[in-house]
Amino acid sequence: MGLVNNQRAYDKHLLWQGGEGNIVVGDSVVGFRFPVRIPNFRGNYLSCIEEFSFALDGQALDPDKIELVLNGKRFRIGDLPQLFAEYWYVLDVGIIEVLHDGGLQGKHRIDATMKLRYGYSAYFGVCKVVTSKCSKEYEF
Amino acid sequence: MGLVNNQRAYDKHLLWQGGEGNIVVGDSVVGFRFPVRIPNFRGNYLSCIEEFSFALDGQALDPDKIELVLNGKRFRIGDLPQLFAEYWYVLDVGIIEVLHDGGLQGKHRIDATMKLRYGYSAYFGVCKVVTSKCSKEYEF
Amino acid sequence: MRAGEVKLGVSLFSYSSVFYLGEKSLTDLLKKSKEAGAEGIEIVASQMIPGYPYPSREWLRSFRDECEQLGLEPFCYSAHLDSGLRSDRWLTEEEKVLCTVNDLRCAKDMGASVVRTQQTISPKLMYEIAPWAERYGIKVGVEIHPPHTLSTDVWQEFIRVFEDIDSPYVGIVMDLGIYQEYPYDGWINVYASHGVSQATIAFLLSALKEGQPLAEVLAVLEKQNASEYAREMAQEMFALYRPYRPDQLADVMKYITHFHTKFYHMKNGEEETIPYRQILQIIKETGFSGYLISEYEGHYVYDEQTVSCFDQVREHIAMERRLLNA
Amino acid sequence: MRAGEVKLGVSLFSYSSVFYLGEKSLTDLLKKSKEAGAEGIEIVASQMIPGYPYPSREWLRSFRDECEQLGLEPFCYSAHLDSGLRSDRWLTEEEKVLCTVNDLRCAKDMGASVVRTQQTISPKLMYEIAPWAERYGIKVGVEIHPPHTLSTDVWQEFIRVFEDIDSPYVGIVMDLGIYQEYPYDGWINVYASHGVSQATIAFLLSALKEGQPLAEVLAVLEKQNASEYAREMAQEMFALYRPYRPDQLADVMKYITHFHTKFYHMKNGEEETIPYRQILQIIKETGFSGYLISEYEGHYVYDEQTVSCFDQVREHIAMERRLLNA
Ligand SMILES: [Mn+2]
Ligand SMILES: [Mn+2]
Repeated sequence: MGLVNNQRAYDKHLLWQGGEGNIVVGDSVVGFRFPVRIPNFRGNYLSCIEEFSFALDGQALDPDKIELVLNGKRFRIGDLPQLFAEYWYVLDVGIIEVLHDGGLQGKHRIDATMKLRYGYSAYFGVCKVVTSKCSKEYEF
Repeated sequence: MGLVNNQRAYDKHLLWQGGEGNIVVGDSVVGFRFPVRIPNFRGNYLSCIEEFSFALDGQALDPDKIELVLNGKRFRIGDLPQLFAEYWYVLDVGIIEVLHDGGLQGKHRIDATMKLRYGYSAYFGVCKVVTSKCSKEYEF
Repeated sequence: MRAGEVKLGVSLFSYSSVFYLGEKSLTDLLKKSKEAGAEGIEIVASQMIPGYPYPSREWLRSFRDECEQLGLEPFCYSAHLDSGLRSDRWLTEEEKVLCTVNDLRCAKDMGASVVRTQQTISPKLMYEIAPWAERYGIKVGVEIHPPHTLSTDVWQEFIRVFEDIDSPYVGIVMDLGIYQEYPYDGWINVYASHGVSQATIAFLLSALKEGQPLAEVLAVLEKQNASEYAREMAQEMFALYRPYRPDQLADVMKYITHFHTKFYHMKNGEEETIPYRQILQIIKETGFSGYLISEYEGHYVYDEQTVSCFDQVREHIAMERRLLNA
Repeated sequence: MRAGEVKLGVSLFSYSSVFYLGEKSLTDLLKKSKEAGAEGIEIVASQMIPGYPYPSREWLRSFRDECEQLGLEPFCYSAHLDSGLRSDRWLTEEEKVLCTVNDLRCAKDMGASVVRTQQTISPKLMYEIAPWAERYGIKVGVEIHPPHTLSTDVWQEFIRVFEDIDSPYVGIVMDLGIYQEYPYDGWINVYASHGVSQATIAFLLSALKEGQPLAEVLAVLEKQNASEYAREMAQEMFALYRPYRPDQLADVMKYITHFHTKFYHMKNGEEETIPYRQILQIIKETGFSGYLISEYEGHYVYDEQTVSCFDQVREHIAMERRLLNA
């Protein structure tokens, strides 16, 4: 199937709803979080995620300040390509946690990009890599 | 504490008891299995296992024929050094599965060696790596 | 199964969108499959089975029991062979064997008769896979899928290997998508929504029908300064669709573990882009016995509210039954 | 806690062998701790907490509740800072911060007052850790442990940093092992069992006591053609043990989050290898308030049947109480 199909069906779900909010520690707000889904009909190995990047109100977020919470573990975005033994089940909602002093208040726009390699889709020697993009306004 | 202490306390448990036997598929016996423990007071990341090798009746076993079954997953021995997000809880019993046509009958001796890096024990810039050895006769 | 007996089933992949959105549970999907007239099911493990690639024996057995209680055969454990799953290298041949043995183990626990695997496994590895399939008593079928056809080099090689191995335990999962002649409305409309004009669409469809070479078509688009979407549409269209040639279908029938009867849109009880009538005629004439597994893929572009996947599958199974009994 | 109030607790690590062998559950160990006279406990997370390094909140809260129901304070979440956990590189400073924040989060769910961390965290990172500790309202204590002493370069650096930060939320976990003067019988016996002669052992002990340099000692062993075990014994002995110098103990007392009152063998109610009497005198004189956490480590060499870890901890707490009240 063409990439436009996957984009039409799944890209809009990359940024999911439910669980978005601030990360509060004692009296401090140290960051914010929001939910993500894998934008494809099936689950996948985290090592197939070639890029997973975010922007807040148009400003790119530093990957070193971002963790993906999934499978009861926490993963640094930069480590994803190495995690070939970690599978993201398609119904599981991941949580992105961003360290961001003071957190967020009110409405903010998040942009997300995921480049996902289809490890089985190598019909002529190269794996298909599909780029999914999604934008969403969350109320924090 | 000196290495001799760890050796005295834990090496003998590297080869554990319970669950040893043949791997049977339909009418074929395709291999054998035996249980292993992590030979230390604490659990560890699989990436800290620098070597995990076995011999059957004195003959070294081919690592490509061996899988470690743990955490509900299966790991190739050669992949262990890369598995920094996989933790072996100290009470969990791992199962070593060896592809070995016909399996084993009667008593056989297994020798095991694990080189385990202590990721926190780098008092003067180098991690301590402790070699544990264990031998056991199993009835298959 | 009697010689020449054809059974009808469904791949739960047909219900991808409602599953993804949490609108239906796996149990719901099994019940819907039964209601649609399916006798058996195929499940895409990487999609629907928790704990994949190492689902628990308990889960698999309970799924098997649930199928059987509903009067459904848990026919096929559909595996992905993700040879590119690692970012640093391809899986080795040894790793592919381990993957497949693991899939066979899961299929066994699920009570399945077939493991669907993929061409990424490589033809020569079938020599190592066949004895494993035989030990497990479960067939391993390599799915042929667009953009490949039976004429693609790797498939000529697979067929030679299957002839050579001559075992009922390895074969082909025949996805009828390889015989698709035309794109379907929903797919065309996605490109239209990205600004590809009706004139361009008409030009592409006619060029496809007339067998015009892709290079010429792209040259025309170039001259028209067509958009990136128009060029992608042309490339995808010419890679995936082509005038029907029955190819070697009758010749390879003996290697086919089962069919994926692919479809994108049932209109008034008919599927219009794949020559179902001709293909089912060959199936009947060759005396094939086994499953036709309905594989609905329109869920990528049709909204469930407009085109229900459950209705689509029901209509498709009814069409197959009608054509088989004709 | 009142100024100058010293509480007695136990590290569950003391019960390593019975835990490892599955002879006692964590609940058993808590009950035994209470019976031994402990008011609070420390737990080594990487050892005893399922799901480590990411134990579930449910597990941690239920553990906290269990401690409290038994009248025990869940005082310290003992973290390992495994800076060498990856095979390709050391953890980065950023990763160490993430690890420690994760430990603080777990400690919070467990109701702990202190996170024990390790010197692998590096002194200058304490500037980043301190605000996190403060936000969580939980102290982060870096354990000083043999073969280091307060005079080791990295510890001189830690002390400078703690002076500079001047926060009650970062400090030192003082393991009394750094003041150990002699090896204990069990340890000596392991080497004896590996063939190190009584004469060699006597020579090493006397050389240690007299402060003879290790190089000279090794030269003597060389001349005697001593075994590899004898040489290892000498090296370990001179790395770990030394005649008692109170060092800067009183000076750093204000940075100490708590003590690991390390011991290997209680004989007739006394510990003979660490100068407990002198050290507890300093603790009293400086008005330290906080926990002495008994840390029994003899389980490496004594069989539980011969020397019970539960008896050992009970005797040790009794000794501490006696010395504190003297
Ligand atoms: Mn298919
Ligand atoms: Mn300690």
